[in-house]
Amino acid sequence: MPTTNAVNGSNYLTYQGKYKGLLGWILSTDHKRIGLLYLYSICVMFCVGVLLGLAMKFELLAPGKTIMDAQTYNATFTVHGVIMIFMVVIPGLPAVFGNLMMPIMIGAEDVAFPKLNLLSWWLYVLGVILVLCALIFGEGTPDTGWTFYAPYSFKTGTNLLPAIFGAFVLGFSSILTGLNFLVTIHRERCPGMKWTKLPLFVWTLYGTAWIQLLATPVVGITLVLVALERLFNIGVFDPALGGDPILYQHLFWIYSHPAVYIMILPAMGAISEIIPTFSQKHIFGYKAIIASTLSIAFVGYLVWGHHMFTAGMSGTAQYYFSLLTFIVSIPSAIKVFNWISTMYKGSINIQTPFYWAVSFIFVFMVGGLSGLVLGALAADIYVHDTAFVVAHFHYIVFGGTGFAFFAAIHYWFPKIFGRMYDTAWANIGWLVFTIGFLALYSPMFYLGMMGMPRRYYDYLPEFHGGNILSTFGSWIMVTGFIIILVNLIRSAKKGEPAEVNPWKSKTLEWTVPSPPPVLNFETEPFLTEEDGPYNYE
Amino acid sequence: MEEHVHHVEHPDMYDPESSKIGMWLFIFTELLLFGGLFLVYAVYRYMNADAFHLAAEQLNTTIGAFNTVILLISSMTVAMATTALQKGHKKIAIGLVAVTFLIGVGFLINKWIEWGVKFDHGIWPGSEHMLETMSQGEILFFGLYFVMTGLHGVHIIVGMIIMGYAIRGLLNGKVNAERPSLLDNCGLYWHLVDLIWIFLFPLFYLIT
Amino acid sequence: MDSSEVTQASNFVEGVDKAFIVILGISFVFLIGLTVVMIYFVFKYNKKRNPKATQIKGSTTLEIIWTVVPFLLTMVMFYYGWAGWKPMQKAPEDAMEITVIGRMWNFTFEYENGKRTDTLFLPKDQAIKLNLLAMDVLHSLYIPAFRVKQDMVPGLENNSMWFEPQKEGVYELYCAEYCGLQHSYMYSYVKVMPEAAFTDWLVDTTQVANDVLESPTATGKRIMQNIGCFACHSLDGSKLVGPSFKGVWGTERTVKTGKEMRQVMADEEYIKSSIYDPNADLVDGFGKGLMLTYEGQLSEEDIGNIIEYLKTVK
Amino acid sequence: MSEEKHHIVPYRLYVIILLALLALTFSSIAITEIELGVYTVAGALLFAIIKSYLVLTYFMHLKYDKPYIKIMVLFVFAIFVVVLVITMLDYLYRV
Ligand code: HEA
Ligand code: HEA
Ligand code: HEC
Ligand code: CUA
Ligand SMILES: [Cu+2]
Repeated sequence: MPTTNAVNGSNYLTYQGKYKGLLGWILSTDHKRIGLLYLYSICVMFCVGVLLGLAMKFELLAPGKTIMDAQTYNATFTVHGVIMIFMVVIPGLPAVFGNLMMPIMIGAEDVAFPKLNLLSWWLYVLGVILVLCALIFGEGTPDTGWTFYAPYSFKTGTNLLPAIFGAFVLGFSSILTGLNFLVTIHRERCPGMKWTKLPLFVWTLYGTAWIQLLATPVVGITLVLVALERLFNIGVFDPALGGDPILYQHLFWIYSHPAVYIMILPAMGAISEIIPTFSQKHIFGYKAIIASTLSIAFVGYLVWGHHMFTAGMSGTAQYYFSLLTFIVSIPSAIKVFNWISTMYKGSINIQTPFYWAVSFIFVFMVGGLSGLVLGALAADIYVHDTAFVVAHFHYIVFGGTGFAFFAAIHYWFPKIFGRMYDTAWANIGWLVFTIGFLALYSPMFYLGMMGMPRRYYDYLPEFHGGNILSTFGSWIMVTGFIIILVNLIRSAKKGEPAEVNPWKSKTLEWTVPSPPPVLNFETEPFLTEEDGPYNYE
Repeated sequence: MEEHVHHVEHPDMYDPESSKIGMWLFIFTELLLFGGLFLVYAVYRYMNADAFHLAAEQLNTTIGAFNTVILLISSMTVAMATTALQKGHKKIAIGLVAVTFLIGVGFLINKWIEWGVKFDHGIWPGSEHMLETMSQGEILFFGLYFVMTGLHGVHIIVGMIIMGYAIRGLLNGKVNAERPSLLDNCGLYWHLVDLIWIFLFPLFYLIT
Repeated sequence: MDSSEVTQASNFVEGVDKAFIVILGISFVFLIGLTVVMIYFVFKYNKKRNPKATQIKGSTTLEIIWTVVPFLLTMVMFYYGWAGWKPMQKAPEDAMEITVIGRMWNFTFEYENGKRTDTLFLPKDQAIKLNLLAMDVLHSLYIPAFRVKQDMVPGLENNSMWFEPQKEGVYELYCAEYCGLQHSYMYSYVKVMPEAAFTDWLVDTTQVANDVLESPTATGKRIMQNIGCFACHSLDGSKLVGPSFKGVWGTERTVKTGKEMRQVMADEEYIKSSIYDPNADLVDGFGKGLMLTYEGQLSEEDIGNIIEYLKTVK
Repeated sequence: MSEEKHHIVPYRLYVIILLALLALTFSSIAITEIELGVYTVAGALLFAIIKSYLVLTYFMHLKYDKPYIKIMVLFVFAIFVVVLVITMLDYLYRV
């Protein structure tokens, strides 16, 4: 096992390939470089999304007009939703950490199709540019919400086509990443890396990749149909020509519900790596966690209708969708129980990633349990399309995926950059961020239960109190975010050189130098019978 | 800067199994892409059974059947090309792929004529003729007809482009009995196109 | 939700609130329990107190327990969700029917005797069935106090919802499905009155009689207010979704007919066709398909009054 | 990676499959000429399913591939059918 730190030697960050400088990055087929490209581009988009979120909260500080008019507000939440969903959390963990770490974790030197991998990133960039075009050119920023519901989506006079096309291209990028990962996991494992020895993060990527592959094309074709509807009036979703707007919602959610599991599964995988490492203990119920991953991926296909309980579906369909929704929550519960049991009798080393992991479990529980409220028919009729839903999905998308993202970046940071961050600042950032988070989204549960609809530019005075608290929360949280970001950026350049295995983990990525060399391993690794990702002493 | 000029070329990673699974996975996404459209078709057919019935009668079953037949033949020829390559008969393989390509051209010409006739009758997406004389169900039928056969046509074109690459590979020897993946995948893709047509044909032309 | 504020405003409140209480109750038990256990573990098995971990790989018994128990609990939740929702499905035969028309961005309520309002008036303790019609895009009728919500889908037949108001008072009514620019202003009120007072109100035609005596200008303005023209058209020259009415009358308008641009005089004929067939002549700079025909909703006479009013908007 | 030798499919088999496919095509045209009401759809689809089975197993070589690819293909078709059925739960039961 190499013990050297490679910050000053040759590694994937410094090597000189066919091209120099920036080109050496944007044309590199090295999975780690592509992972970093994703990290940077996603972070940029993420900051844009955050600014839009803050602007919305600012607008909602008081009833009536605060800083923007209604049209701008509608455009703002649309763009905020599109950016956050399609450009940040869907590619988030798989494209960033999947690319950076997965091949090393399975003992491969790269993904199965490195060129395709680069193409995926380029498509991502192309998709982003197309969506940005929709913002800047044409008759105004799209204002349909990220759901593009028909018939409004072909009635609105705003410049929707580039946004739709952009979302389509982003989907294609996501499909290709999924395809690449599936083949990699099937074919590139090193000798001895049996399916039952795969790290759980890799298993979740596997489940995610299947969803990406099988669900994304459905939304692709749906968006194409909306575009054709706008261009040629083919009538498929236009009630005036016999189309059924509810069918649009079916197709949209057939993708978008599984998509929420694209967002959360890799997050769960990252947490399943971090908890054993910092507990220095074998993960509790390895096979149960795998089974729950696969069943989330599968049952997740069958519950999309819970977004449509008030849409005018048949009662029979509502009944089944509600039932299945409850069933899909069981595997998530299993995971939570196993994580907590892993801590039992461990030897817990409390470090920044572990703080994030523990707070992840908490916010994920709140988000998930509020999902159960939404899954129940009577309760959803009442709170559907209110601030309650907004609270649910921020808790789980951003609380879940976002917290796991931060856990993961603090966990793998020393490996990725070969340097260590300042732990004290990282912990302060975490604390401020978490407090801000709770203050920002908890009031929305209350507002929703009082009946405040979502996507409301203006609200009645009775909702004022909750909104003020929520807006203050957003400011606290952004403070925390800035602390974290500054700390990480500074440390990536100037931090102390990191050890090869600072957390004493057992997975393969911690056996290679930090940062890893170009082809990852000097000699092809192999696993003996006793080796395993969680076999601690 | 000796250090940095480390050789980073990836070693030759040719793995036929990988590219085969890769192709299958891609086919799965294509199936679900069309799957979405079949779903739309199923729903609207259920809601407008009679109108679909009426509208389908306006399609020319003979042209449809002819296209089915030639597409099936082309599927066979491209499959045979694989056998030919495995047996080492490179020339036959090239010939068979070329025949497949030509059949693809034939299919498109047929489709073009068929669409042309529809256009002459004033039937195209959003046309006035349709809006004025047709019921909602018929409008939906033709909307779907144009979208689905159109998308299928796009896939034919993509398949032919891949065939072009396969022929080039065969000619310059990059595709050979040891490395047949490109030809195999080209075949797989073409069969997918065939598979979809197998369902489109009865759904649009036969159910009258 | 706060029970003191909106107690039993309709027959569904009890079922819905029970579902909430059951689910939230179970959820809080788990949330608090698991959080406490987790924090306890983090302290108890801290590296300092417990330098050496004990390796435990799992336990099949535990896995089964924590699969089966949450499963049963979720089935309980499902049951209460279902039980609260079931009665919403079918309106009783004797329900009083009211037609609700939703359009960008207001509601119109039409009673069985043809009376139209923009506020929903209801008798107490009488089953009400609302038939939902959407003219343009999706809307959703939401009355929080009654715990009901149903999307209004253009083109969807037999779309309705029902409930029985059980408490007098004035409640809010919102559009809950995003429908464009003024979505957040698409709200109104429900007024629940005693049976007798409602009947008086319903048959009261004095208001209508008064209208006839009113000047056409005032009538025109009232019609436009009730049917919601001002959601898109301003009176002060500012551009909303549609062009402002200020100074329209009697001026040259640049419109697009098909693909052709032409000039038309805003006379009676033009205004009428703008209302009955808005997309035939598109005013330059405005989108197609936003304004929809009011044929069948506004009579020739109504339009005459509107024109009289528009003449005064200078 | 272990070198698995590809199974070479004889030309003759392909011809037989093609003939079967053509026969199925013509019979599906023939049965739809007869008025069978709802069964027309079912019949035509049944023929299509048999045809696609032939294409998948022989033309696409599934017969000679490792079992996991077959499982994947089955799984994908199954998912699609399930999604279709669930969607129809809405439309079949609308009032
Ligand atoms: C990461 C994304 C993510 C995840 C993982 C989830 C997970 C879940 N979601 Fe959520 N959801 C969204 C993202 C997500 N959701 C988004 C973005 C929307 C809104 C979209 C829009 O309209 O714009 C939404 C909307 C949404 C709705 C529609 C609401 C409406 O519009 O009316 C519903 C309804 O059923 C729902 C339910 C659920 C359920 C039951 C889960 C379950 O999977 C949760 C499972 C987790 C737990 C149950 C917690 C952990 C377990 C325990 C603590 C043990 C105890 C448990 C038991 C006793 C069961 N979600
Ligand atoms: C990941 C998804 C995500 C994230 C992170 C956020 C972040 C924020 N959102 Fe959200 N939001 C959505 C997804 C998200 N949102 C969606 C899908 C909608 C629905 C749109 C629609 O209705 O169509 C919505 C709608 C929405 C509304 C409702 C609009 C309405 O209905 O009227 C509001 C209101 O204030 C709001 C506020 C905010 C704020 C203040 C922030 C933030 O600015 C808070 C500040 C955040 C930080 C300081 C850092 C967080 C860090 C991470 C998440 C980790 C980074 C991860 C990676 C790089 C992968 N958002
Ligand atoms: C959903 C928004 C909307 C509503 C509601 C609406 N309109 Fe319009 N209206 C428009 C738009 C957009 C245009 C410009 C495009 C066009 O001519 O169709 C327009 C154009 C007009 C014109 C032509 C104006 C000109 O400048 O030449 C008249 C007159 C008019 N509307 C009257 C009405 C009346 C009367 C009502 C109510 C009964 C009404 N509108 C309701 C959106 C609306
Ligand atoms: Cu109407 Cu929102
Ligand atoms: Cu969902």
